[in-house]
Amino acid sequence: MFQKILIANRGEIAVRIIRACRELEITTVAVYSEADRDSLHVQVADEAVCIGPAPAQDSYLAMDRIIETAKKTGAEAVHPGYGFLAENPEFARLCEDSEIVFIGPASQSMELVGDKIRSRQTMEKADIPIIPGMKEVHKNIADYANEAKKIGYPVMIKASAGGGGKGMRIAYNADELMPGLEAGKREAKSAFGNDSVYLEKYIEEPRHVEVQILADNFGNTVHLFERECSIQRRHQKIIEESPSVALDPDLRYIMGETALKVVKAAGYNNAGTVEFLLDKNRNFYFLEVNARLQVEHPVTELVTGIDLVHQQLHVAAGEKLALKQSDLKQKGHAIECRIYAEDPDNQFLPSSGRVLYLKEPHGPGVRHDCGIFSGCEVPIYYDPILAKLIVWAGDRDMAIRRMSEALNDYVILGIKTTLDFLKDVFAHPEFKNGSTTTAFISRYFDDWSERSGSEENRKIVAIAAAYDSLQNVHIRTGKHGEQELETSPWLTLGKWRMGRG
Amino acid sequence: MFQKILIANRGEIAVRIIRACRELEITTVAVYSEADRDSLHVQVADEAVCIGPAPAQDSYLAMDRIIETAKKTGAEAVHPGYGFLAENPEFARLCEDSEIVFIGPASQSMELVGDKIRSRQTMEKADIPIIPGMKEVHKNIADYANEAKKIGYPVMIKASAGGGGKGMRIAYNADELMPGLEAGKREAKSAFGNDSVYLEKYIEEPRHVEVQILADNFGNTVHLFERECSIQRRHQKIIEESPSVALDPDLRYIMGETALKVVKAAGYNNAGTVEFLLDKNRNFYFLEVNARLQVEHPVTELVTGIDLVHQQLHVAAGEKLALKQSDLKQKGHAIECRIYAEDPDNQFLPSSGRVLYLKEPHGPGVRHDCGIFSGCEVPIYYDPILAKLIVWAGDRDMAIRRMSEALNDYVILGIKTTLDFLKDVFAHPEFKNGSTTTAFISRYFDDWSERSGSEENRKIVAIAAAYDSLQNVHIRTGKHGEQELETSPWLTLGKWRMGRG
Amino acid sequence: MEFTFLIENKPVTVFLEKKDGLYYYTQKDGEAVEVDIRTISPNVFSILIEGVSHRIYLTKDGEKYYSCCNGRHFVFLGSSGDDDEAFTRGEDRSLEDMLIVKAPMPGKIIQINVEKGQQVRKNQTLAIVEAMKMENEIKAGVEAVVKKILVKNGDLVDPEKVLIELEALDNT
Amino acid sequence: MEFTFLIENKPVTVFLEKKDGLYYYTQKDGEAVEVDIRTISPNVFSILIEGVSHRIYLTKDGEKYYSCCNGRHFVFLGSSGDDDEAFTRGEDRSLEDMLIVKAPMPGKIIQINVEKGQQVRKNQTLAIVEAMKMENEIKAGVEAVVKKILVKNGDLVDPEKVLIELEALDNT
Repeated sequence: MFQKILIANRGEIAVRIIRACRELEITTVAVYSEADRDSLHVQVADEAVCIGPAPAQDSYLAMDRIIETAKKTGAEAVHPGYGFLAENPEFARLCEDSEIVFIGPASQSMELVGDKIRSRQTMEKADIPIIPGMKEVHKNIADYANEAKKIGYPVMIKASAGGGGKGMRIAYNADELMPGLEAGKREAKSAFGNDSVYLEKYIEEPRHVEVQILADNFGNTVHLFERECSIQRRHQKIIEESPSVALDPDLRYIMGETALKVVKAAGYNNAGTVEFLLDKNRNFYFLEVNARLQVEHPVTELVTGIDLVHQQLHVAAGEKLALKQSDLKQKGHAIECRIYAEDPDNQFLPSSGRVLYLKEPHGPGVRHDCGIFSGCEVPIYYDPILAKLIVWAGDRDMAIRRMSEALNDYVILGIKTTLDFLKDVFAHPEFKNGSTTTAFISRYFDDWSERSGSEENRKIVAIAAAYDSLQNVHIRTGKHGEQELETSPWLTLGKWRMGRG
Repeated sequence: MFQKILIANRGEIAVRIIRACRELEITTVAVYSEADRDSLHVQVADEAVCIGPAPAQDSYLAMDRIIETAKKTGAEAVHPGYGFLAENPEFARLCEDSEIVFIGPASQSMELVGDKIRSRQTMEKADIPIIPGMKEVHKNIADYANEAKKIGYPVMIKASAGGGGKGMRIAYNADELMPGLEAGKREAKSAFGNDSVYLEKYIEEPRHVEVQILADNFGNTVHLFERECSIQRRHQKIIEESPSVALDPDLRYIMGETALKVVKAAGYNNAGTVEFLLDKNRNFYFLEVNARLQVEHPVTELVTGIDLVHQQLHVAAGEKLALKQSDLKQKGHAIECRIYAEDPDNQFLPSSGRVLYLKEPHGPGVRHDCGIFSGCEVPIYYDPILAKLIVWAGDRDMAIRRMSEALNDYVILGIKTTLDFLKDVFAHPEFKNGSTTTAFISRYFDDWSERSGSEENRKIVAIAAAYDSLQNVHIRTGKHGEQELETSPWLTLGKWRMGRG
Repeated sequence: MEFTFLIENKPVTVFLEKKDGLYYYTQKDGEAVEVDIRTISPNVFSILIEGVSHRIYLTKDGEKYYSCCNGRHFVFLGSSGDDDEAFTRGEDRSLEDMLIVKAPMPGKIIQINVEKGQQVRKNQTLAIVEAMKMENEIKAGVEAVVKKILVKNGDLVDPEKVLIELEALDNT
Repeated sequence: MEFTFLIENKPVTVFLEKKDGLYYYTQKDGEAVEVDIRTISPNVFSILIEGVSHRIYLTKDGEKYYSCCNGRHFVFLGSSGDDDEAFTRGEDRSLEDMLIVKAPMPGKIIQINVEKGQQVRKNQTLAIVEAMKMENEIKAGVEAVVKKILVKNGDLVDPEKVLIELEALDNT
């Protein structure tokens, strides 16, 4: 096993990887941008090196700086997390050339699966069902109109190098194609440094079901069953669960086996995810391979009991896969939701600023993968994911109840987040009964607006604020003020209160 | 299922029960003493009623007040947690008489198993192996000397109504018997309001292995395997795990079956624990039935996936047990440690006062059942348990690693706790290799003293404190003081800093 | 003492006083009710009213309160007594506000979709701001005419920066 | 500026200064080393020294610091410069301290096991204090003679309350 690795990421995923490393007694090196000196991943790592200014292209995407830092600190391997350089074959190759282990697939297979067009071709040859769509990327934007006509509207515009919903657009007709292509290309360029996009038949109201796989460097593979990730907004997953309510044991078996065929066809190693669309008639289509640890990997961990980051590290260190397919079982039900710094009451616009107060949820079956803390600054430069809340329970109904209670126990003050929105999603009867297609959010939550609830709530909050003011007034008028303060136990609570004088 | 229940307890267990109730959509009523107005269980309950002054006999042990409060608030049932009234058959009977469901065994079987002497007699008749010892409680203290001689030294003095190590003393010879009896009686009186004690053969260096059981009101029973609780100090458990390293599948099967025989012999219902001593030669002896939810119940929950408090509530509501023995499996390994307000560097003397800062540990596989928060007061009146840290991992080695890292991630400032002591226990090679008999702590940790570690640590802390002072000095001299404060983002962090003026 | 807060665009007035160590609140013409309120730790308050327990999280940034109560977050305004303007603004600002199109968050202008003098319909995209790697469409809140465009492509904008000024249509 | 703290009974002196926005520390005769130190949130500091990251939790109650660093908790004393007595006390108090037997925590005296004038051996139980439902034996830290008993059975005692005074044996 490695002695020391570098984590080329930030936020909750960097923290989660550092935790896994500690458990395997691996020393960790964090890298950070100038905007992230105070970030959690810098605090929890054993070592930390600043690699450049705030914009990602100058820091978290600065491949040379990262390789150089790995060499200088003696890190034997680099874990890329998700996003940033996680699916950049050039970076994987740079690592290989520098004799630093890239914790992920080999550059070659990453290149194959990362190119959506080539991977579609490969999978078609391997008899994997795929969605009708373009077989190559066109230079000429006019050719896209012809392709779209051939495929038949609606079509989906997708970034060739993409992931995470970035660069994705739907065109329901020819008028919508050009604006969608432009926006998609711009976003793709900005997100991945590559503006190639392609078109696919848009399957309406499908479910998004993906299969987690693990493969070692010796051709041994297992799958860890499915995750259902249909609850999306703007093609970005917000809620994921395992198992999927849409699968029965037969379909689960077939999709798992198909995922392993995909892995073999791509010569893929390390952890990865095979994404499928599942239509109303239970046909499934290969979408793509996500050549990385997924945001939603914890739901798989909770139902299988396997720590995917540990597995990644073992496999990357050249160990043989210790898991056998027959030993793997799904137990109970896990759900994850992503907490974003977005204002759901205002078109989900990003919300940056300072987290003035954070209360993390706790309790049996509750896991909180978190990248923030009371007082942290949420910068505008990076993905707005703050944390992930994941619950496990014996069955789906109890998992939903548990999630709702955990969300009720979760407080973030100072910036807008998706917490209250998520509460309403989990409370929706159609979510509870499992009608969770990709159309769910736009159908039921298009016009969502914040309902803080009752008059009672407003009264209670007003009383608390009045009480707070009343105490400050006392202090200001000096009536009982200073005296009250002196006897307050809070004076001893850290330097902030001590700094009063 | 119940609509509303009352929780007749405080601290982490009250909070844990309230959480379980919320998940089952049961409204909760907390009761609290005058010392506990600001306690966590009062904050998280739906309703809260003050039932008397700080001393437990005037509040948490005031049966009439609690019954009255249940009636007044419309609570249909009372959950006693552990300690306090949990194993008081008089209270259980009072509930029964008031047509309030007591969430625990019926008073009759509680009485039987709560009387250590009677339960030994019952079990002997049912062919359950028991430890040689007194068959009845004597009035005359001189008779104990004869009994001790008959049994053979060393003997164990145990409270007849006891639990939690209270009132327990070992006498290695006749000289030690009288002082031990006196101390045991005093402690028993103070803890349980009953000073009956009895003697048992003291088995040296045994393991303490207990079996969790569940029984409904219709005679259906299951066991949820064992917990090993041998790591004790002053006969009080401090670390518990499941499974036990000392059992193989055969012994596990036999002990599980024996536990179910005990349950049937006692006519026991609801959740309970059958305690056994396991000697070096793998003989096991029935010790007693703990007629309550145990402090250490979470380790069973983590390896079986069953929520024991949910089960208690279902069974108490008159539902049939939904679990079948054949469906129950142990998966992975769970360990719990108890965080006490005690100073391990000073004979584990209780430490009360204010928690000036709390950082709760987080991470995959980490559960923290917690009764405290930053700023809470730890009163002297009650049991010094602050919280429990429980981890789950695929195997015991990883569970120990995970526990160590979670402890490293756990900060309590302002009072002395057992955190650092526990870290050293988990780091001990004999703990790692599973040599965990009840003699473990006295053998390896008798002379433990705080080692904050390296000169490096002292230097780092000194730098932080110097930095802190430097900033305060600036403020005091007014040099850059006010200005720095004004631009500090922390000014917005709550009323404390706003109260400066 | 009387306190008024603007919560969810509704003014909420409570009268809170301390008598013999106990707190009492009154609302409107109601009777005084005892409230057992405690500061639990910085930013956390516990309130018991007639046996019902509430935990309130509260912090303040200037005039703005950030709060969470019974599982719901809100941001609201407080009145210091001498600044009731915020309240009037709070209730009547909607139309005026919709004519002043601001950057809702810090980001980069990557497209301006309208021209000066152009008539726009409600929800028409006026500009696109990129932040946190996502494109965010800035839409018209009301049917109007574009009066002024104050930014250009590539501009980095701060939150609350005015991007575009609109003018109400004559017939509205 | 020079700071001395008494940590684990050892005085630790650091010299910390700010130059051009950066902090430097020096220990003993060593060279000045840059330290990147930041206040992360109340009671939490992050320190980077030559690439190594430390998270320090620190709070203060009067003279006493409570701290946790790299997974170890410590309580220590600070010097304000004009109160160096604490330091001397800190190092030399052991014997003197052991003769003054105090209640280590609040509780109730439930038994006094010695009498005035009685000679006691090291670790002999002098009294039993009950707190948090547990009996706690108060033991002699040193061989000595009982000089004064200041409490009786049933007394409620505060922390640091003197229970018994001992006198050193002549021959020690």
